[in-house]
Amino acid sequence: MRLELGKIKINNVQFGEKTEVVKGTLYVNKDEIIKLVLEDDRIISADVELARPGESVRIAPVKDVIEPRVKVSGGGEMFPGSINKVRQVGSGRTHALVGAAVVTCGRIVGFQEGLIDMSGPAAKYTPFSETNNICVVIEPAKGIETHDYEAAGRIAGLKVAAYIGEAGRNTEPDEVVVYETKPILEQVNEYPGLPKIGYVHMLQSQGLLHDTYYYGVDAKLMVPTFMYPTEIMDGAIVSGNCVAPCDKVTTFHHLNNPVIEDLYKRHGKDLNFIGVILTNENVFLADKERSSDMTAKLCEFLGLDGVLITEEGYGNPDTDLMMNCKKVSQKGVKVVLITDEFPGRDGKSQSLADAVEEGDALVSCGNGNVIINFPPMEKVIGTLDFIETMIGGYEGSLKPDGSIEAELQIVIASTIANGYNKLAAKGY
Amino acid sequence: MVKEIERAGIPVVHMCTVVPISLTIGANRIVPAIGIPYPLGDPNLGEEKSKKLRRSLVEKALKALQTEITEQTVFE
Amino acid sequence: MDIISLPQKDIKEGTMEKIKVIHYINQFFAQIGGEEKADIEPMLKEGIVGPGIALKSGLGEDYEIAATVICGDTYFGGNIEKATKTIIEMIRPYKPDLFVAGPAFNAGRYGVACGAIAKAVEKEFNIPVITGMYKENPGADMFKKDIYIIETANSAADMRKAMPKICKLAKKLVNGEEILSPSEEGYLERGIRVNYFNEKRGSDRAVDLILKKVAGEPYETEYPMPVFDRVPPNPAVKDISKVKVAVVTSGGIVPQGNPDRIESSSATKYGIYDITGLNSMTKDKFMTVHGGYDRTFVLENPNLVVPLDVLREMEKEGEIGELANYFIATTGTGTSVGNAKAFGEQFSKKLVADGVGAVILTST
Amino acid sequence: MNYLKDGTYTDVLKKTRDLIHSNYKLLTHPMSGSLKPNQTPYKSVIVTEGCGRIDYESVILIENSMDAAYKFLKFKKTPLWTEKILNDFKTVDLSLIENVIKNPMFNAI
Repeated sequence: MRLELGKIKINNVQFGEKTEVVKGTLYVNKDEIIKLVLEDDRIISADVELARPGESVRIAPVKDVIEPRVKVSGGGEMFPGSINKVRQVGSGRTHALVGAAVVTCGRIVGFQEGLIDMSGPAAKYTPFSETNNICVVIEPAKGIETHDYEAAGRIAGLKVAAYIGEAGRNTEPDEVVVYETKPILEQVNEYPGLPKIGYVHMLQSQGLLHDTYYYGVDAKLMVPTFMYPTEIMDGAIVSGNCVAPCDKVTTFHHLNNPVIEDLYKRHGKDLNFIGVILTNENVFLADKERSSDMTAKLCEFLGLDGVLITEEGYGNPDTDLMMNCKKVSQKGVKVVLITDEFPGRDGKSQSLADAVEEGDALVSCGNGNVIINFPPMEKVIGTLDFIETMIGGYEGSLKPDGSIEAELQIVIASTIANGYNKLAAKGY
Repeated sequence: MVKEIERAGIPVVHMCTVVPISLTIGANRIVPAIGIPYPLGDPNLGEEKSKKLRRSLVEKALKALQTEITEQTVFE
Repeated sequence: MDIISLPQKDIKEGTMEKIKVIHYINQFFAQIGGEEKADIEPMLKEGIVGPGIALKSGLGEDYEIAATVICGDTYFGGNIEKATKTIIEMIRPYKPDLFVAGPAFNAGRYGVACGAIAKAVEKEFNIPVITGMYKENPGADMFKKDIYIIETANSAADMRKAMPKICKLAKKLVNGEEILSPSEEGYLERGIRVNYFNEKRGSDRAVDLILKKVAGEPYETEYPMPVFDRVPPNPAVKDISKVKVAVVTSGGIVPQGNPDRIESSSATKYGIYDITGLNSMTKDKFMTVHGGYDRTFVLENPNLVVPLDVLREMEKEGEIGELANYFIATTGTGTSVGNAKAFGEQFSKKLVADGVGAVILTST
Repeated sequence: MNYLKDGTYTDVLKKTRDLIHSNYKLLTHPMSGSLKPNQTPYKSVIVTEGCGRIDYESVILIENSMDAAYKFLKFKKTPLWTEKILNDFKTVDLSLIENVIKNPMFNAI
């Protein structure tokens, strides 16, 4: 499977008559976006606001972040099974508006989500302080059930991202990157001297606000399966998870999965990137046994020499992470784990809720319990009403002047456990 | 704790209910106990039988102490 | 006996502006004596004693070693609470700015004493404290999370190298300077997870790591899992009918009233309890404080955890040589038994000294 | 079905532990959900009776979970949430456990 990803660099976003890209500036038509969102009668009102890097803006509470993309050729449309027909994606050509992001905000439930600062000392913890953000603020219809509203918010974000992505269809990309993974026998033979490396991608799948979708399939209902790495770049995986802000894998992060990107960078040079095994993080222990058995079986079947494993979340997923680590290692396949840490406020407790001896090579994505200070911002997109009930916030977090003191875990994707960021923790 | 006793040169037998934990913490001679709320005996059997059971477990432990081993061994 | 020797003159006089240091050492380094003098009670001497010379020269002109506290290792180990209290009161009048203990190198009880007294001084006076020891000293594991412990070699021959490192870090602590990582400063990792920005993102580092691991090259994890180290098994007991057997338990069995106030989970201490003349663990004399399970059965019959009744029978029948006249108890859930390294080391010394030839360790 | 009306998150874990110690086996992870133990006041765990012996994996899981729960609660207690937020927490807890009960495999095990 071969995908050409055309990267159109966006360095500014403005409202305009027409949604288009002109010399690196993305113009968006506010009314059309609102109209699109309100097509869903589960949403009663919507607004669009813009936030650019360096501005004194705070966005909260954030549900999802999505990079606008468009499928130019190769079959299928973006986000198959979610907003478009189920059809195989990952081949042909896709254009991405790199540097732009759709941010859905508005409250889903009373405690979730997190925030983005576009400037100031907390901005460096989230990748979305560096993107030009089109923030879609939504309001649910009265009496609507939480499940329905979560779905409505998820779909709204994807639709807006696909709509804006269309602006890139006929724009000449600044850069075209080609990613290719061949069927296994060909792929193995292409670089016979290089170690065969795979990626085990654990999808959050515990229930409401803890879900992920693969071609529209709820990940908790699937068994581990093989995925060509390029499928994910066309939106085969969509996030329906908005519980723990810091280690949330947004849809943006699925489209731009860093493990896949970095394995491709060394593909054919230092390693032979064979592909991705998707698995889940269910609450039912029998599911965990089955999924980890199958993950290990697939690693063995593919003849891998080594795998990287990433997780999403803390606690329950740590058990899946360790089961995968142990069982894959027992197949003779070398394992490296990527995860974030929750060692308590003093940083002295165990970082993970589970541990196995085989977990002897781990990359840290930082300590989410560290307390940080957020100075007041001139503008707030969304509302700060829920700061103290957000994960990482606490009573007294929000000061009268609008400044905030909270744990790092309140910041969207600050300790994302797939290695997207440079933040790490070490022992002192 | 079990390792420190071993390290001090005293043969030690670990009588415990959760064998995998005992293996993890590095006990060498392990005798599985009955249950967490009653490791050495079973009160449900009545006092006499429970004590008999305890005696057989302790005998097993003493036997373990007198058995040469080269690696972690569970004496079932 | 008044063991608190108050300073003879106004301690301010002559020490104006200098940063006041208290140094703690044991009887050996104070050149009072070796093991035979290890039971001496705490005493305070004004000024420098023994390794204090190296400490003084390392700290420089701005510092003054106001007093040296000396205590025997055995005394400290056997009277931790009392010794700590006494020493705290001894040094209080000096209003110290810095407390240095040891270094203890590989001396186990000395290491534990250095750690315990440094931790207590920090808590009481809120001043920087520091010590030094060999990484396998049991005091290291016990206290490295609480205080800065400079890593030393395993013998006092390392004093010349160890003391400058202690002084360098001590000065940074006094001046409130940023403390760098363990490898940069030479202290034992305290297990505190601190954030920083790496040059490379996590996924990139993970690719480096897997390539090293697959190639069989050395690699280093960024987060070490809890240690699972191993000790080889001891040779079997030749004839148990000639051997003294002792019972140790993590099941939290203590005399009624829990005299040592052993905690109900992940205890930080242990108790040694006499069973001379007893034929059974009766419920009127013993109880369990373990918070980790349903205690109903064991409260009714503590023999379920400490099998005294059958062991006494077997002693009488000659099946075992002798039963030790005490058992040792602490509290731990399965996993935290593994962490009880420090006091395991302490009581194992006693077991050896008392001629115990085999141990039955019971856990729930 | 055991409902600890005035119980806390840790009470549920303790009760679960006691059941495991009397030979029950965990069917769902005690820390299901990404909500930390000091955030949600609601917790459902499914256990099953009778494998006739202690289930080791359940013991280890519950111990690790209790350690982790105490770690979080040591630093910050669960806030006293408003009715609205309590409802949201209930919904999420229900959703986590509902998905298990709906699973066709669930009744087979």
